Amino acid sequence: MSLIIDVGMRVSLILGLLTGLSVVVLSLVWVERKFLGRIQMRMGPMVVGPYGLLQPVADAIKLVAKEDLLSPWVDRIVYWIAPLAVFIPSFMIWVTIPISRDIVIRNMDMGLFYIIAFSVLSIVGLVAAGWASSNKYAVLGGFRAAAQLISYEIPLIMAVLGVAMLAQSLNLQEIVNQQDTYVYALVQPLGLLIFFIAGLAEIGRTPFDIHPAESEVVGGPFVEYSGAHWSIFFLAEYINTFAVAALTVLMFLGGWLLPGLSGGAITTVGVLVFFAKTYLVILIIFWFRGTFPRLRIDQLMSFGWKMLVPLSFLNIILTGCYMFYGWPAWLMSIISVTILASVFWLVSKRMNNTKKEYTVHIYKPESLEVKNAG
Amino acid sequence: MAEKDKAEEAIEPINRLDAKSIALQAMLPGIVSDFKVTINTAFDLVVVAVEPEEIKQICLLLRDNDETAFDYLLLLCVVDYEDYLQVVYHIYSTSLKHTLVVKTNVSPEEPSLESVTPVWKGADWYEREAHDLFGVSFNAHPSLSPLLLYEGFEGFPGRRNYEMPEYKEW
Amino acid sequence: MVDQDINKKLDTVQMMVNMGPQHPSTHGVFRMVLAVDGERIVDVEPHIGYLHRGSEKLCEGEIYVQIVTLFDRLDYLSNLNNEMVFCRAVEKLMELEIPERAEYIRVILCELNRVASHLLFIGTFGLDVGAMTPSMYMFRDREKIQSMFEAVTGARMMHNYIRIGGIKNDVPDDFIHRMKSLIVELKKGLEEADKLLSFNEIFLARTKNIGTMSAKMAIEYGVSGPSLRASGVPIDIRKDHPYSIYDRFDFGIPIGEIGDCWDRYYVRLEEVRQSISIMEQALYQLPDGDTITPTRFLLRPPKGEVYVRGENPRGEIGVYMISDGTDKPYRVKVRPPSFCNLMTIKDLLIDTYVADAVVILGSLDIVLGEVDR
Amino acid sequence: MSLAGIVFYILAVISISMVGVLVLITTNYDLSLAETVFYILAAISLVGALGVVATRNVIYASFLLLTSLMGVASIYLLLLAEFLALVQILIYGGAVIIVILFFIMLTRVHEVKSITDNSQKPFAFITSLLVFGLLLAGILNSNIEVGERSSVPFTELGTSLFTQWAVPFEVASLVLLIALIGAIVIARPKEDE
Repeated sequence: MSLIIDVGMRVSLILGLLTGLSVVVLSLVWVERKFLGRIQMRMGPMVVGPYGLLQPVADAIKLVAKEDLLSPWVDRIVYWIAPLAVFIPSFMIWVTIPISRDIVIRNMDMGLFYIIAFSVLSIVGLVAAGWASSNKYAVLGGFRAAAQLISYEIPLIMAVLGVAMLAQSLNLQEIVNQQDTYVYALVQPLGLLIFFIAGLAEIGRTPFDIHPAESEVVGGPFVEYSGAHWSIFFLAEYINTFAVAALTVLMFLGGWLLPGLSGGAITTVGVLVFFAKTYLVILIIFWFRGTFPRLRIDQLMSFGWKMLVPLSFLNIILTGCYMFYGWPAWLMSIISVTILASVFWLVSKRMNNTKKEYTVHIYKPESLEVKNAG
Repeated sequence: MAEKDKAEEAIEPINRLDAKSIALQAMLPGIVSDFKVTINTAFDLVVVAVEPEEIKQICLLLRDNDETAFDYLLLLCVVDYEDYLQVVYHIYSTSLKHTLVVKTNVSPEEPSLESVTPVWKGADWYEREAHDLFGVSFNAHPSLSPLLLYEGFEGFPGRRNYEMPEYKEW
Repeated sequence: MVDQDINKKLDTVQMMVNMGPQHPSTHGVFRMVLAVDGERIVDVEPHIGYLHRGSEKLCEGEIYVQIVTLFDRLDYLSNLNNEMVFCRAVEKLMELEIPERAEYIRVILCELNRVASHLLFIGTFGLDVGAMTPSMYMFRDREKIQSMFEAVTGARMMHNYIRIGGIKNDVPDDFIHRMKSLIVELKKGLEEADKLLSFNEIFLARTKNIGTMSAKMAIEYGVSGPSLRASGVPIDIRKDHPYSIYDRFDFGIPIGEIGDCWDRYYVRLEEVRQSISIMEQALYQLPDGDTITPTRFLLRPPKGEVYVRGENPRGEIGVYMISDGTDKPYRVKVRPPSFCNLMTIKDLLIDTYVADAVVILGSLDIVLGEVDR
Repeated sequence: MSLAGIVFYILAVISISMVGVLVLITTNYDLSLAETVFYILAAISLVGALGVVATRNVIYASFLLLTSLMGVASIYLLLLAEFLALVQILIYGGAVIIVILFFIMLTRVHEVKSITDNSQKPFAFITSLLVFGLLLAGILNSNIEVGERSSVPFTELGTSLFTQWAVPFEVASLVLLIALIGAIVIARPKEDE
């Protein structure tokens, strides 16, 4: 009897998490559309509800109620499983992400490792979706997704490793508690940058939205999906975005901690602090989307392998030295910032065989000058 | 018949040449002396009428000669004069900035002509278009597959005697 | 035997990708069949003709006044330039004198049309590269131009405003005032686009040295307009063979050095600046007077043939018109700039990436209505 | 209202709950339940493994392989070997399967006729039987003690890996490095090409 109650409790926990994440995704959709609208000097959604607040709900209802279009050549089984294979991992990592002190479904000692292991799984779903759609664009998109996600997994793990070394733990609770005196963003700006860039590439958002690139492969793996199937992909994408932002906050920006906040208030007010920080990071992601063009796949790969991977190794070595020799924290941050600056300088120099100079000139024939003079 | 008379009169020369064209008109006979050509004018442009067999050699000559240097094909077009099809080449020199019209007549039954794609690559699609709409076949063209019309289209809709099919309104 | 078979067949597969006619980045109903090896393009087969309406043939059945509307519909982004080149062809054949004021208004509106077309190019090029904001900015500015057109011609597109012998009607009273404030806004909007896109590192990486067209290749293919000038060939009909009153204005020709996508983009951006300068000068010089030389409704130009060239936003448009003395032309043939520019796509695309294909096609700035006619 | 959409949503929720419960259930549970779960997982892994060899579609085979590997990972999880389970998911579930899929999709494998019959068939049969017998004998002869499941702390694992097993660890990484370099050497284009 107790078994049934227990399983029931856990199922309801999972369902609660699902509901909560759905609400978050709806809010994210609204925030993104409004924010992009503001960037682009327009209003964004305004019709459904006050300030278009109910627009995402209307969209969700539309998506579910939509007819499911199915091309006759698709491989039915793989086609149906693929969205789930993308969605379940992205959902499952939330089991261990805390939103405040002790507010977490299950506090795992290997939380970070768990998150990384599960997030890799969604690649299989993308490749499967691309293959099952029996569409050339989808196949191209699937390849792109696989290549991109596998490459960026390495710097991502390495950046996480730096934090784990600092905190001497893979437990997210523990990592946040360790940032009591100073947040890790100050100690490891390099790690923060690597994690953020690799995270953006992992979730495939601008400037790394190469696998669903609308103007090239018309939505990539999702090109044949519609209605409910597509909305599952959509949910997964936004949950992943939220997860990357949340992880950035937890690992580098002090999670729910705020100077001056202490005692029992941490747990309750911490939730607000956490969400505020996370949404700020998400706004940065949306801001990128509003301003950046898209990279090309080979540029993305060379950036990943030639820049981020060596940098992340360097970061780990630095962290190791810092831990071993017991350097003061400020020295570490200075070194980190120096490396960052020199890398920026190097990159801009390297990029500038695509010179930042005007190759366009104004040509004025001589005869005209004479004519105007006379 | 009445229409045909009109058409033939249509190429009656009107002379509004500018300085560059006058110079070109004076220079041309010396350059194309090896070929059977008639030099004429049409409004403000010099017109060279040539034999269809010689079109490619003349075009090559006009392109490679330093005094003419016609390296730019403006327009290749076919005009249907019922009795004959006239292929018109408007060519231009990007360095000397003068324009010339080259014309040649082919028979409407089996119009066939040497392709000028080796001379100007830009003739490619123009020739395919002419093949589509007027049925002029260009020898030695890389591929004369239909460009504007669909595969298996019957007839040559550019010609004046093409009967338009009856379309039903829907 | 078996081993051989396996060795032979385990190479990577070449995949045929059919891009278009329904694809967001082919700028209309254009279709390319790409043979790709992974992401690299091995072969291209372009297909056009999905929008073929036989405009040239239609012209043979219409009277001269009606043909202006057909020319409107060739290139739906530069209607006024199209109208102008046809009207000039008829006027040249009839040797018609155009009133000063009409010429000035024509030039102002044509340049405004060029600006609108180039703004649209910048926006959609941004979309091709993956940036969505420039298109919004550019559409905002283009919208102002469209409402200006509406005020002057009565229509946002397909104006039928430039008539044989002049223009349909005089401009509204506050035209100069409105134009001046519009020009100020356009300048501001253009600087925004320049700041947002031109020197973005990613944008540079995506467009620099991509789709390089040498001057020799451009001339061989008969490429014209900004795409030709980006390759470093300073040919502009407005300058080399000035028509209308273009010889009265002081403006430069932007030319590129390399002929890559970035040059083609920036030449257009620079051309907007030059067009704005032409408009400013024309507004300053705008005389009073008649706007149209009255002609008969059923025009009968003398027998003869005429070839007229004009500088469209997309390149050099030419009209070859043969008149047989009746009220309908015997033959009208258009030299479509996009048609020639698009011809180069095969040479440009081979050995690039799929992502580049979209950028290169976008940088050529084609309008399929004009390619297919 | 589209029925398929709603059905799909319900399906999604159910499967998520299943996986979620599986992850949550592994802590602090008595063996009786764990045993039931174990049999289910073992069945999944076995069916997946059988499917890999049974199916003719290579893509299906790779997905079934993934199922089987995930089943094994879940069993690890059940045995409180969290680290092993996660490594299994990360390496096999992510990297290996993706590489296999890449291979299959990029090459013309599906166009080559699968060779089901050749002269080595009897040998293969005998060898597989031998291996099976060996494994069976090993299992039957071994005296596995069913003790309390206990999770090894993560730090302890790390310490033992870098002290007690340092040499094997380094050898393994060396082998991997050699494989990596070898792959690059094979894959890079030849000079004369």
